[in-house]
Amino acid sequence: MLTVSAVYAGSDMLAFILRRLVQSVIVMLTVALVAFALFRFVGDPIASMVGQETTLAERAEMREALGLNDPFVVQFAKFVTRAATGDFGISYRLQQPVMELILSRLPATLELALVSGVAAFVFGVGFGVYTALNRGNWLSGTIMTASLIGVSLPTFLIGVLLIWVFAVELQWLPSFGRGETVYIGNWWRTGLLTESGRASLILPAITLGLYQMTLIMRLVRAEMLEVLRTDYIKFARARGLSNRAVHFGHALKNTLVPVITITGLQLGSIIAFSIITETVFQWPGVGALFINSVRFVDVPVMAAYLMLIALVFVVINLIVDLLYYAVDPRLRVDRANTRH
Amino acid sequence: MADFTPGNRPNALARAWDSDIAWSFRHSPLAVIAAFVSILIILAAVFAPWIAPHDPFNPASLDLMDGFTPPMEPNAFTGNVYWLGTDNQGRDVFSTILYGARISLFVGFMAVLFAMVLGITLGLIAGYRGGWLDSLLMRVADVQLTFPSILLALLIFGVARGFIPPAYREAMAIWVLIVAIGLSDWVQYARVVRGATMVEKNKEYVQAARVIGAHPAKILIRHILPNVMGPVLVIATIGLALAIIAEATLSFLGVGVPSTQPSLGTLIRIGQGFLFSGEWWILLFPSITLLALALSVNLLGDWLRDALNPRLR
Amino acid sequence: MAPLPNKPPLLSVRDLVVEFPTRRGTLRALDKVSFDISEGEVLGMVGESGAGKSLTGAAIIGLLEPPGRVASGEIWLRGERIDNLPREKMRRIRGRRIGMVFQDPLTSLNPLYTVAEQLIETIRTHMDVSEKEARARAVALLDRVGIPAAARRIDDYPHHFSGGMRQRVVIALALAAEPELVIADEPTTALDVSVQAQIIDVLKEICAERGASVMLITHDMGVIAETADRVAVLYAGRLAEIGPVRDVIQAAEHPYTVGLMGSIPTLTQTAERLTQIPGSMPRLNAIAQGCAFNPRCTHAFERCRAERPELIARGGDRQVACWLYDTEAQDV
Amino acid sequence: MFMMPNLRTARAGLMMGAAAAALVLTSVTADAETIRWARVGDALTMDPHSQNEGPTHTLNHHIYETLVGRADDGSLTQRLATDWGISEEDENVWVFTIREGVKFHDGSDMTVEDVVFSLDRARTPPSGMAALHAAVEEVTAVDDTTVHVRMSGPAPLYVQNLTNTFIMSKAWAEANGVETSPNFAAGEEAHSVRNTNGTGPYMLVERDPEVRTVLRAFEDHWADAPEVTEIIYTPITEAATRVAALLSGEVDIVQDVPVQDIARLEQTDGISVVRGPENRNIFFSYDMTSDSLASSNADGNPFASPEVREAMSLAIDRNAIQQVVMRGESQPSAAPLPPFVNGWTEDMHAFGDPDLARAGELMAEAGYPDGFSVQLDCPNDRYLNDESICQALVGMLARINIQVDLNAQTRSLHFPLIENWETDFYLLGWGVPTFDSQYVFDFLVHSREGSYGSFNGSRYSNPELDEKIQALATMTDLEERDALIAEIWDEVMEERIFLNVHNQVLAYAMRDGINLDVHPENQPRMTTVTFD
Repeated sequence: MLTVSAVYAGSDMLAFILRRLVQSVIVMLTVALVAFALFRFVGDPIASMVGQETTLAERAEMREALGLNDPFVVQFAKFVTRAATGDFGISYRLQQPVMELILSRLPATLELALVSGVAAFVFGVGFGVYTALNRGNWLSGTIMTASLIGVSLPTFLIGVLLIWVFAVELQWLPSFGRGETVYIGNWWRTGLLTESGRASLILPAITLGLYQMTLIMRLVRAEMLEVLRTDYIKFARARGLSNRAVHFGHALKNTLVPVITITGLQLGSIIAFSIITETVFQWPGVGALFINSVRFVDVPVMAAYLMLIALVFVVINLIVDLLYYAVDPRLRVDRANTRH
Repeated sequence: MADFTPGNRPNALARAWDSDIAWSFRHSPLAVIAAFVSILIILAAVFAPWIAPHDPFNPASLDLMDGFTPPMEPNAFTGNVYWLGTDNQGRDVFSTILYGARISLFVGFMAVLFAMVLGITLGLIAGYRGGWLDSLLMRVADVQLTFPSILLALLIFGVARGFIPPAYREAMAIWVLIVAIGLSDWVQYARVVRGATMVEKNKEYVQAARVIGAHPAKILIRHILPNVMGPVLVIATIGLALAIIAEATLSFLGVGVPSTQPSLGTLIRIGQGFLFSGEWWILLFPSITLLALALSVNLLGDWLRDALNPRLR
Repeated sequence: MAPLPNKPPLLSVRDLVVEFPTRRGTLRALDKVSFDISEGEVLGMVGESGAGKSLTGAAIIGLLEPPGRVASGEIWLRGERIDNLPREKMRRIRGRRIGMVFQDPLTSLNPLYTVAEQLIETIRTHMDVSEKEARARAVALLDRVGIPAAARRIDDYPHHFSGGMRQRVVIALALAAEPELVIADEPTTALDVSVQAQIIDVLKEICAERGASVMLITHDMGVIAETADRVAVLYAGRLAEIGPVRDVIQAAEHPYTVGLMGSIPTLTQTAERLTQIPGSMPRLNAIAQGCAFNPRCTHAFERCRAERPELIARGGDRQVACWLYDTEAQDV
Repeated sequence: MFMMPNLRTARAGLMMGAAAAALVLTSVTADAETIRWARVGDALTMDPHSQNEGPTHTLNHHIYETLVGRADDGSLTQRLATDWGISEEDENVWVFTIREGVKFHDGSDMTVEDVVFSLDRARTPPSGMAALHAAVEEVTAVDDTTVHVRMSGPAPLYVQNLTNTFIMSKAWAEANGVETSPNFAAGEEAHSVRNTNGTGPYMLVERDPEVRTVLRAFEDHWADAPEVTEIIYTPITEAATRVAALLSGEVDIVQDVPVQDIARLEQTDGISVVRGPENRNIFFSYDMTSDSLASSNADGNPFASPEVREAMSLAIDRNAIQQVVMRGESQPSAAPLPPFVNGWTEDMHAFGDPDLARAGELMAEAGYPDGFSVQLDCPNDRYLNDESICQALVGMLARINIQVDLNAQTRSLHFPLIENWETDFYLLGWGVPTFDSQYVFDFLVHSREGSYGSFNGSRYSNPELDEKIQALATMTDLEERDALIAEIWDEVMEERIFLNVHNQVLAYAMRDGINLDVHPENQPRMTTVTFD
């Protein structure tokens, strides 16, 4: 799509990207600020860091040494200046550099999110298109109803039930962890290349992807039904285009324009939602790291995690916007108009 | 139906009964069943104090020794029999489900309403006005989305802790929950409404309305809103179930309504701990209720969407 | 303009009945409609909104929206029956042998594809030509329908074109595979008055050039008068009158047509409603017994309320469905 | 949702599942000496002195060793010290005889210099162990096998503080820049956080915090080789997942078994459960001294009234809590200390049936015939079924018209409330690592001043009692000291500072064929595992 029109839209696009980058920095700063503000409400890190014998005076000293007594602005400024250089300090809990900790856990989360995201998208679009094209037949009715079960039970329960059935009763799939992992390069540890790694991925990916799949599917179906009623689809039929061309060439593409926005955003929420899935399946990703950090009030890890999530979202948003821009030519004009 | 006696009211009733929506409803067995189930649950929840054989929210009425009574079997210590058994605190599971559904439904409806009103308003404004206001609102949405809803709930709970005096905390917990869930959900509505508004506002009829000097608010409500109600309805139906389930998830993470006054989600969280220990009824009955409720609300939503959209009929 | 006796007409519609099953029983949207279109002929089809003009077009091209269906009757295209063809065969007729132009050029084009993509796709669906060749044809076609700088503009998206230009693109698309018959369903209604005439001209010219017949659906008698060879008047799903356009306009026979002719708009005003005839066209579920027009007809008599009039040949290729002209009965 | 396109995945899943099951099976049969050990949380660090925290010590006990050990009955055992006692010349000096022929994992010999270095390191901030060694003035090596620890005064129980203080290599620490224990504020990771060099029976092979830690038997260890040659340690946070992993055969030992699952696991073929008392008691306490309560609607402070406190003790049904909430897995007790601990008596432990009538009378006598409301603060992720215990109490107190609002939250929000005196009524569990009552008095009974009373959330303050508590620290005549402890307990019980619920009972679940006993401090040693 980005062929001829991209050339003369190029300069427009560059300005657009630049503007988004500036906005992204502001977003990141805001997230940092809000995150910092809320840490004061999560609890007292010292309580988790010391044994019961530690005296109140010693606790106060530690608080001072960690800079927890500094004014909010000072803490925030310190954090931002260090974070800008990639230094998020050291975890209160695991005493490792936060950046290293997060980088070592990130591949697990990304693999899980990506696999379940792709699965959710593929099945979601597939089922959505099928049920839209075959309205009224029993199979699409069944799919529509069954898919609702995915959004009618809490994620944690679905996870536990899957473990119960597939790990405990049937003993087909592992109940926790990532299985065997191997390194790709220096730090990317993958479970995708080993048998047990892939087996371990199945249940968490289903748990995480089920909800997203249902949402995408229903959205695709609704959008597709709308699109199928449009004049241009009627006109395409009237021109004798094959069903295949009409459904998949014309209708699907138009359906996907709004779906892309939602799906892109869903990818982000998959990463956020992985907190629950990772906890249930003891998946060693950043989500589990984060929730453990919340329990222990490991402020540096929490801060870094939030910044990471913010970054992921900003990037996803940018990509979604660019995709939108690429897919829907109407918006290109729109953008150009708003600029003047 | 013709056999309604004449007069104003019955006529209105007859017209309603005879309307397209009612007709399509009567001819969709799934919608009828879904409506029946959801109305049953909603009524049971609303009238819980009159229906429930026990008041599980009154701690003084509980006997701990009644705990873990299986359904329809006498308790080993007290000899009491409960239809659906009791939980770990000796609460009658049936009564607790009724009272719990009450809380869940309230949280769900209010949260969806909150998210919807907020999301649609901001989405319309952002899409229609465009420019810096749009940028600002969408950046706020980005920031909002960046925050996992779980964390947002923690923040709101934390802030609430700071502001609400201890004596009112328990009573306020539910409102805090509503705001937390609602706030984490509005962006979806806003994004969809904004997208549709941006496309719609360039259409001739809107331009025309603008030219003849119609008030922007009027244009938005009269022309654009109906066009976005389809996708909004999709989000809202899932949103209601989602809100009820989000409440359960928050309870899983230890934030939510107090466990002395459990919601459906809290019951499931509690019951989940007994999955391997044999007390299946503590998990099963609340889960079935939640499943039935969420499923039927969603199915109703599905049907309503199709029925409201004449082009899809 | 009369068809050669031994050669079948290009399109022949016989006793076409289109029904919509609804919860209040089956609605008959087209009731025994019969007409022919000869080769190279422009047939205008007029009537009020809801009279069944568009449905006739949709039924011919096989794109009735469910639950609408052809209940009985036959449609023949050049001696071949097409109303009962398998889906795939019917699809090959669409675009290739029967083209269609819709009312609203703004929504008829897929906004996500360039004009070139949509044209080339259509051409290559029906003709075994290379991409390059298809593109050349597409450019020529655009040029022919009057798009300036067609070679450059072909790669633009629909929204880059004005409404009139878009309708030209739609016409180009409808004619891309060189169909024998073009059904134009109110092709100018959504357009500025200033460009309506141009569009009709383009349509008429290009069809004449290629020898394609046209079924021009409109409620605008003015357009019919200028464009059509013959005209068919629909009322409540029934054919009221059909005949050469000049005859019908100058000497309408059916009381409804008479009223309709009185409503031909002048240059300064367009009229959607037939102010000359009191009342309005009945809803499909409330069609009067006998002649559908009898409740509004000033000439209605007993028989009109009891018996439905069939088309009565009036000579000179004219037919009218009105008891006033039932000569046999008068003879009795 | 499982339709056509999905079938392929499902089948692939099946195949992978079968392969995974095969994998599990082979790893079980191939190397029977490997123990896969799961518990709720991971050790926070491998540094031997940085954190004074249970799970951290538990894992480190396999890699590092202490001078003295703790037997399952709570008594002290030899470990790196073969003998210890208070010096006959100077009652302020503890004398330790250090074991000979001990090697570090890097092959170097352990010397008294390492012991001196380790004790010094442990007592120097920011070490988490410093508080336990606060009374130490100087540690010196007297000869190749003897170490003297000079105290600031007589410290008859100091040796009890040494059961979690590990000995590390001085040379290794110096070579790796970890002469002092890691500092949170330092901003970089210390070498000792993920690397070890101890004398313990196992060497650290792989350390992936919160994911997997692998230990292998140290061949040059001074003691007999353990039957378990490899340990794979996996934290699994979720209770259900942990139990599932045991049921599915993916782990061999689960240390933190949810109480409700114990009975079911015992009945499961191929799984056995061992249980034993833990050195930890669970109790409620309340603000007894403030003029009024922030969360209460009552005039004045009802908890200040002895009658109210007595009424509450008559309202609580400990047996019901044990039977229902704890599924029989606890020791109901009125004594606010575990039975292991010096000073525990049967009298303190005993309690009668609840007497609601009498409790009601007492409430009326106290001036609260219609009761009052109050908020109960409770952790929900710290002790066994902590929130359920609190919930049960809410019901029990409701019967004497005390309306309790339950505020259950995570530990990092709960404990600061006690520390900052922001709670009127709370649940707390207390372990006594020194196995002596003094530890309880120091932290929970003594007025809050200096290092005393940091968990005294009752705000109870009794100068006379404070004096007695301080005296305990330096008393060397143990009989006399025990008498004083009894005296203090009498006062504490009389005042009803604590409303004790029970002592926790620990349960470990494991595959059949594995034998492991419950450790009172919840620090199981894989060296003690035997196989059938």
